[in-house]
Amino acid sequence: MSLLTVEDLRVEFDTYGGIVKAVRGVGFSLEPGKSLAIVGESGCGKSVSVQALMGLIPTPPGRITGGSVRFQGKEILGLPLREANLIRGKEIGMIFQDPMSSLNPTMTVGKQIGETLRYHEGVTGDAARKAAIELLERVGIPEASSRVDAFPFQFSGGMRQRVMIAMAIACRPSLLIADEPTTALDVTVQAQILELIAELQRETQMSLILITHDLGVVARVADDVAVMYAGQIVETASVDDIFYRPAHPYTLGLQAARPPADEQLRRKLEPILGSPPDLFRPPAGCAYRARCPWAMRVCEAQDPPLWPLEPQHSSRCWLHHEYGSERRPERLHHGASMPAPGAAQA
Amino acid sequence: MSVQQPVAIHPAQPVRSAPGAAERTRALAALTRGDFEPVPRESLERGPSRPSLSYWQDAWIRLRKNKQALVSLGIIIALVLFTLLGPLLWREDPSAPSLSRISRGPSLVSDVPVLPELAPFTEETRADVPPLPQADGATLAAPSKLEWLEPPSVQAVRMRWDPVPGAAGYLIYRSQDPPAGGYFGLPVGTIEAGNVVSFEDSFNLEDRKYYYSVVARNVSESKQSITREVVLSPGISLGDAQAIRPGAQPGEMVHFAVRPFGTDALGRDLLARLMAGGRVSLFIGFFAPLVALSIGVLIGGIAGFAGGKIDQWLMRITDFVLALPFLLFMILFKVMLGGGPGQSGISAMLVALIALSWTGVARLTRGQVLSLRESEFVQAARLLGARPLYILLRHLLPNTLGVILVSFTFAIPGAIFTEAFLSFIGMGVEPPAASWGSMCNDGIGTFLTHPHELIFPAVFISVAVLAFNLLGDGLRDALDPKMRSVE
Amino acid sequence: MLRYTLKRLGAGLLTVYFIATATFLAMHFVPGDPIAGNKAMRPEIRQNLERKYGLDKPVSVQYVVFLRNMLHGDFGISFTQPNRLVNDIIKDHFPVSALLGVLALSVASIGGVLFGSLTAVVRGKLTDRTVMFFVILAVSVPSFVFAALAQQLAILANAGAGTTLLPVAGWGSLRHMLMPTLVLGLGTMAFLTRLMRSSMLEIVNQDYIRTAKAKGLPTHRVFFSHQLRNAILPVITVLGPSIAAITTGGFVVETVFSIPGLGRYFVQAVQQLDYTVIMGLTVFYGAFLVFMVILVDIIYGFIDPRISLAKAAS
Amino acid sequence: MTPRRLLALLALCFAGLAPLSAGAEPRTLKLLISSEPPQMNSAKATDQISGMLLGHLMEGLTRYGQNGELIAGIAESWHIDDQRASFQLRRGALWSDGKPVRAQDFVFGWRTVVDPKTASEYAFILYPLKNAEAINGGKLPPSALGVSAPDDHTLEIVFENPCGYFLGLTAFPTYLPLREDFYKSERYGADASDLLTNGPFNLTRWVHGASLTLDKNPQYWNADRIHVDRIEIPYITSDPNTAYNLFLDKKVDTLGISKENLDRAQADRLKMKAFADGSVWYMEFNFRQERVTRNYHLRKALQLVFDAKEYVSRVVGIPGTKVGVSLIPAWVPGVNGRFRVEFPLAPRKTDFAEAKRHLELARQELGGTIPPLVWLTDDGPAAGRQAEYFQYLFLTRLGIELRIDRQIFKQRLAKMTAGDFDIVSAGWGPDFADPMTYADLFTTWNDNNRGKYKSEKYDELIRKAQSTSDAPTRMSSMAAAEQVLLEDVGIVPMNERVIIYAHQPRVSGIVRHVVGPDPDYTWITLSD
Repeated sequence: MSLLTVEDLRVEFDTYGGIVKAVRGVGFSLEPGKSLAIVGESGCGKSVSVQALMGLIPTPPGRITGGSVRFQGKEILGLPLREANLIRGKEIGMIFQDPMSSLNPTMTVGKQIGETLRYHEGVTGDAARKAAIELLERVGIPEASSRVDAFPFQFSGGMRQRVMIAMAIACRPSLLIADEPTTALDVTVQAQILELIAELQRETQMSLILITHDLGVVARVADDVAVMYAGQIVETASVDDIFYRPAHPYTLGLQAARPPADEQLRRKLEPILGSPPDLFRPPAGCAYRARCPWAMRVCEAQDPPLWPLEPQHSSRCWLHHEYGSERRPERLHHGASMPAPGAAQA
Repeated sequence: MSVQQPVAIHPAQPVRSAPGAAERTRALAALTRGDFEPVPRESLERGPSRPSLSYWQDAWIRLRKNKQALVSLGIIIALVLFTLLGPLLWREDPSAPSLSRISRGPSLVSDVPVLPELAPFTEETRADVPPLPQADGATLAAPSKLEWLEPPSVQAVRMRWDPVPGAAGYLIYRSQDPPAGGYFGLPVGTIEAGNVVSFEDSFNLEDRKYYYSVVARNVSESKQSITREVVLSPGISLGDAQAIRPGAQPGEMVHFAVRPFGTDALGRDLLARLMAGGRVSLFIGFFAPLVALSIGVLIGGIAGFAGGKIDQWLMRITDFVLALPFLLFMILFKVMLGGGPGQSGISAMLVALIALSWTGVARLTRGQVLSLRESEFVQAARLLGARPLYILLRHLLPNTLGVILVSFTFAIPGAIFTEAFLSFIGMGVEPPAASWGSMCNDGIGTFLTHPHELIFPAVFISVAVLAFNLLGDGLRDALDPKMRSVE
Repeated sequence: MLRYTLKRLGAGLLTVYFIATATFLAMHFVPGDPIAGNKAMRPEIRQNLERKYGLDKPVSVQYVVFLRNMLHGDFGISFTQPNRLVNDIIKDHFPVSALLGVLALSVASIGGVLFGSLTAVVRGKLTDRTVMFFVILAVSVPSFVFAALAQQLAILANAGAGTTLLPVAGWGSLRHMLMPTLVLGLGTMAFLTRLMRSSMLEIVNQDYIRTAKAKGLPTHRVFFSHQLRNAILPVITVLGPSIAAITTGGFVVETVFSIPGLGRYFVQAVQQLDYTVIMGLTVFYGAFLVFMVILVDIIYGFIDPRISLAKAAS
Repeated sequence: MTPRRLLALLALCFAGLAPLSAGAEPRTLKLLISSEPPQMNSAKATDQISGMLLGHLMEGLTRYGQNGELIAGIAESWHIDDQRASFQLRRGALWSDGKPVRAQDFVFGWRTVVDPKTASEYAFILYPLKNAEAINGGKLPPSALGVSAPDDHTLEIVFENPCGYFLGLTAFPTYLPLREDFYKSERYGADASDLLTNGPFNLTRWVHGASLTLDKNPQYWNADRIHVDRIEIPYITSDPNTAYNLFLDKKVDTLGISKENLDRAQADRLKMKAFADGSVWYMEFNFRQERVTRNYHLRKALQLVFDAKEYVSRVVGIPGTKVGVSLIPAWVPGVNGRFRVEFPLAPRKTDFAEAKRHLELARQELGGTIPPLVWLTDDGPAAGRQAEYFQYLFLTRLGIELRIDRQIFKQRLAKMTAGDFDIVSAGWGPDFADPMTYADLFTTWNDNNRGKYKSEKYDELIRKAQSTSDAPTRMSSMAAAEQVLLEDVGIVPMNERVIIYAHQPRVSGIVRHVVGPDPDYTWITLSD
């Protein structure tokens, strides 16, 4: 039974400019011990989805208008606060993007870690402090016993992210959600943080959801990947499929826009032209059509379904329809295509 | 990670990821080969993209959408128009007393007859009665007869009574309700001699019913008294009438204009005074805090941002100004800057207010800047070679906007009342002009009996402060990007 | 921390010195004759009085004399109450003003923080609007009116209860302090409420609040130790100047409630140009304010570590 | 906190309050004073509140009786003529420490007043005594004063020149006795313990700025006429509303009612009384060289447009206020009746045509235009209202612009002394029951003549009045001087002040004095 199942999640925001449909029917699931990367440009709704899942969307102005999230079989979307707090921080740990502002500037690091233990496991006083020191050592912070009483502003960006991780794993959660944990860090520290997360996963069989816009990070950590665009999942696959057998023009575009790891492939990086659609009035058809070189008339008219090309690989694109397959470029992965109406009846 | 397997491998059954699976399949079935023709590239380019807005344009758009802020902006403009254009529409002289209508509540139009000029009044002294006392006061009888010398009017009530044997003098009282149990009302007259037996009362007479009582006395008051009631009909003295309409003659009618807000202690029209007073109060109420706060924010910002020696010196200067005796230095400023009597003391007042009232916000800004000084975006800006002042103005201060705006909106009533307080020592508005604050202070004494003299100016000040507060809130939300997602 | 406090006390003394000098010069510059009485005075008598108060000497000499006396802690005799030492005036009346000021300030700050946080949490709802309405009223209507209304209330209460529940005026028991404290603290409470609300609204969007919620901490924990603790900083910074506002505001409350505080002496001294009392009270008030500002900064340091460590370093 | 629980809490905290102290047994009169007495040293006291308190704590040679007549105090009998006076002191009079009051105490007291070192502002009130002015000027030692005590109970006085009203002076606070062994110049009168009293009450407690308590003095020689055990002054406030509320709450027994509270007083049906306090209020002009108000026609024009009756009945706002007729008010005693009755003055009528004529004459004499006039006044609310009334009157009737210069107390005094004004609204209260307390105000040698009014005829008439004690000549020359001043429009009389007050029904017998300690509570009886 999967650890987490998200179905048709929809989130909207009321703003001066009107209603923003930030998440338009996102669905995925996660097995225990596995790690899923959710990739996409900033503003595609990836952070909003996980925050909605954790009940962190401020209402107002945010509103969860649909979908369900089942964690260990229990529906947790829209849980009353008291019950949600039994899971948040205990069963699901979360770390955020900007270490600089994600820690309370006026409270010592030790206390901020200790309070998770105190409220979830009743560990208080010295025991909490000792536990905090162990956690700090566990996440690789030197002289933890003296640094435990220091304040966040006395730590570097990388160190603070380690403190965040220590806080998140304090109660040995079964799921860790990392919302762009390394974006604000420089490359060397980025690698150390990812290594630390991977190590922790191996030790505790903790599953991971990693939100990022950096494909390099995806390659290093993820088992499976979900590519998001304009509030929807446009392709889900294993990490190899995404890199070597992309099945959606947007994923293709992402690969093309990324410098290749090995030096030989000398080719010009092709940026994806245009910009993501305005989510005030999401387009009727496929959201990517404005930037998709193989756009067809149907793409403007109708939103393609997320079609399972193979059991582990789906894509949301009309090119996989029987009629559209002639136009499908070679580089795009072929799988079972959507049948034309005639064939369907047979 | 496995995508959820469809329940039955039915090719036409797509993953239930779009709303309404049934009608999805219908739409899918309806597709024809033609739908799959490629669409030319250029038409794809026109995808809707949001226009890029400058910081101020964006802020203005957001402010425009904030209903509350718009309403308060409207109120402020209305108040300014009320004080500037008001006098053109409401043609009453704010400093013209009308002594026959003192401290009247809001009153409608009325026509009042002009009363004839009265002959001067001479007390009637009875020769056949000794002026000095013979008997003890307590046993004195009440005067036997109390009559009016001529028909009483709001100009004067003249009365005479029969002398009381043995009295050394008489006390004349006037009450608005029937005297009883030793209460006779206002002591309007004291006669020092037993043989003077007539009296004229002209103290603040209004068109209403009065009960006059006369009590004989020598060392102590007599227990007996005689009382007579009278109802005075509306009227206006010739002098007052000619002040309103120069050619007025006795017997003619004089037109009392409507007084929507009533009159003050000298009978002047409150509405006109509110219009005139508003100019001073709004001007001082807005500009003094504005300038004072800008200085305070700058000093606080520099102190917070620079830190070290500069911070210590600036903060000690702030403490220095804070602890100065306010009233003494206000007088000092008046003497140094204020013109002679008659010249408007507004400029001296403005300078004085500004010089002494920036300290609060200076400390506030310093606190905020100090906590933001270490943040990333400041260090980044510094790395990019931005000059310290630019960092302070462009990066740090906009982030401390919330508390600054609150301080500003709260300095407004403070400035309005300080102006009123200082007009007592000759600073601020020059008589006969008034400001909202000084009208409030005048109205405080009688706010239980004539509440209108306090309520109207206080309401105007409250509305102004409320409007500035709501506008301040709106501005803070509009100007503060972080708040973008909140409202 | 101790080194910092000593440095600040030193700077404070310097500030008080400058306050005294500035007031001394201002006092002598302002026209008006400190000795003149309602009825004119014969020249001989005027000379006697001037000799008695040392006013016959040039201002600079008077200044030196004043400084020397001040260092010995002697502020001389009051002009208007010629048989009372200024030190006695301070000794008798400062405790009253200080107590009233501190009470009013604590009521104002506690009320301000409570109402401020409340209105921030229920932002936009009815409670927020009603509190906003009362806040505006509190600052737009002069405190004289509130004092008079409070007294009316007391009279009704006393009449109703038959005995004196709330004394209309006077000073002494705790019940005497109830109304003056509320009236005096009202304006500052209104300001602190708005300040706190604005600061709370800014903090509510900070990332560390989201982290706290993500950690599944109970609402009261998130509210008090994360949101409130950071939002209270601007309120504390403004406590220093508010003390000044409350002590100067004391004049109105002391007059209306017949309280033997320093506020009245201060205003009367300026009106009477009573040099020694002006100097004595100004120096004393100045020292009191400077000390309170230092106290506030130290408290601020405890709450916001970034400041205290920066201070210790400087 | 649901509203219901909130109300329960409030009710609880009110119910829990024990009522304040039960009524004290001694018959107590509760009073309120508007400001702390600055001075309890009778040699230096100048203000009205100290005067009132000293009137209850001390007793001079004489004091004022129930209807203003002078009655025996420490002196039992006395004889006064043009050159000298002698007082026989009563045997039983004692100080509060039990020692007898001796004639030497009066000698020491008076010498202290004129001693330049004491620098008493009221030293001039002793100038009728021989050498007093010279001593005060430092030319003679205090021992040269024309007063001596041949024995413990006889006081001999030698006059500088005849003084018709000297007996009235002996009831004035500055003439009170001081005991040499107790008097320490600096601290005397600073606190309850530093004061020695010989009057109906003793000062038992004085909490500065807060309260005073006077208890009945058993050693007072006339103690049996005092029917109240204690006078308590628990409140010191200048706010009329507070005084009113305390009176309504039965916390004080007497109340001065301000103009603003008159309507409330009628609504609450308070038993109100009027008291003409003897002070006269007038416009005083500046006669210095550079001032336009030197011009007679200008002053005459201003006087002719001013309708005192309208001003008194509509602007002053206190019922019973008398129209100002002259410098010397109605209450002042004349030869044997009232001065005003014996020397009547025709009331002034307003005459706008005549005023315009004078205005024209003034304009010609002043070279074509009349500059704006500066009206100096104090910072009270009444002063502001009054000034704005005149501003509008002069503007509409004469086209003269009036600039109002509002100043706080000391700045106003400084401007008056320096002559920095055109017109000042001023007033004068009496020190003794004789026209001279007003009449000598506008002589050239009187420092209180702030406008520097100068008229030889006026000076000569006053000097004549001062040089004799024969009543008819004194009174007629002072009346003539008054006529000169009014003809010359040296001042424009406005009103004679009346104070409205009320007292609780349980109190009776409060006596008001125009001169001497006012109000006088020594004759009261309490009925509850």
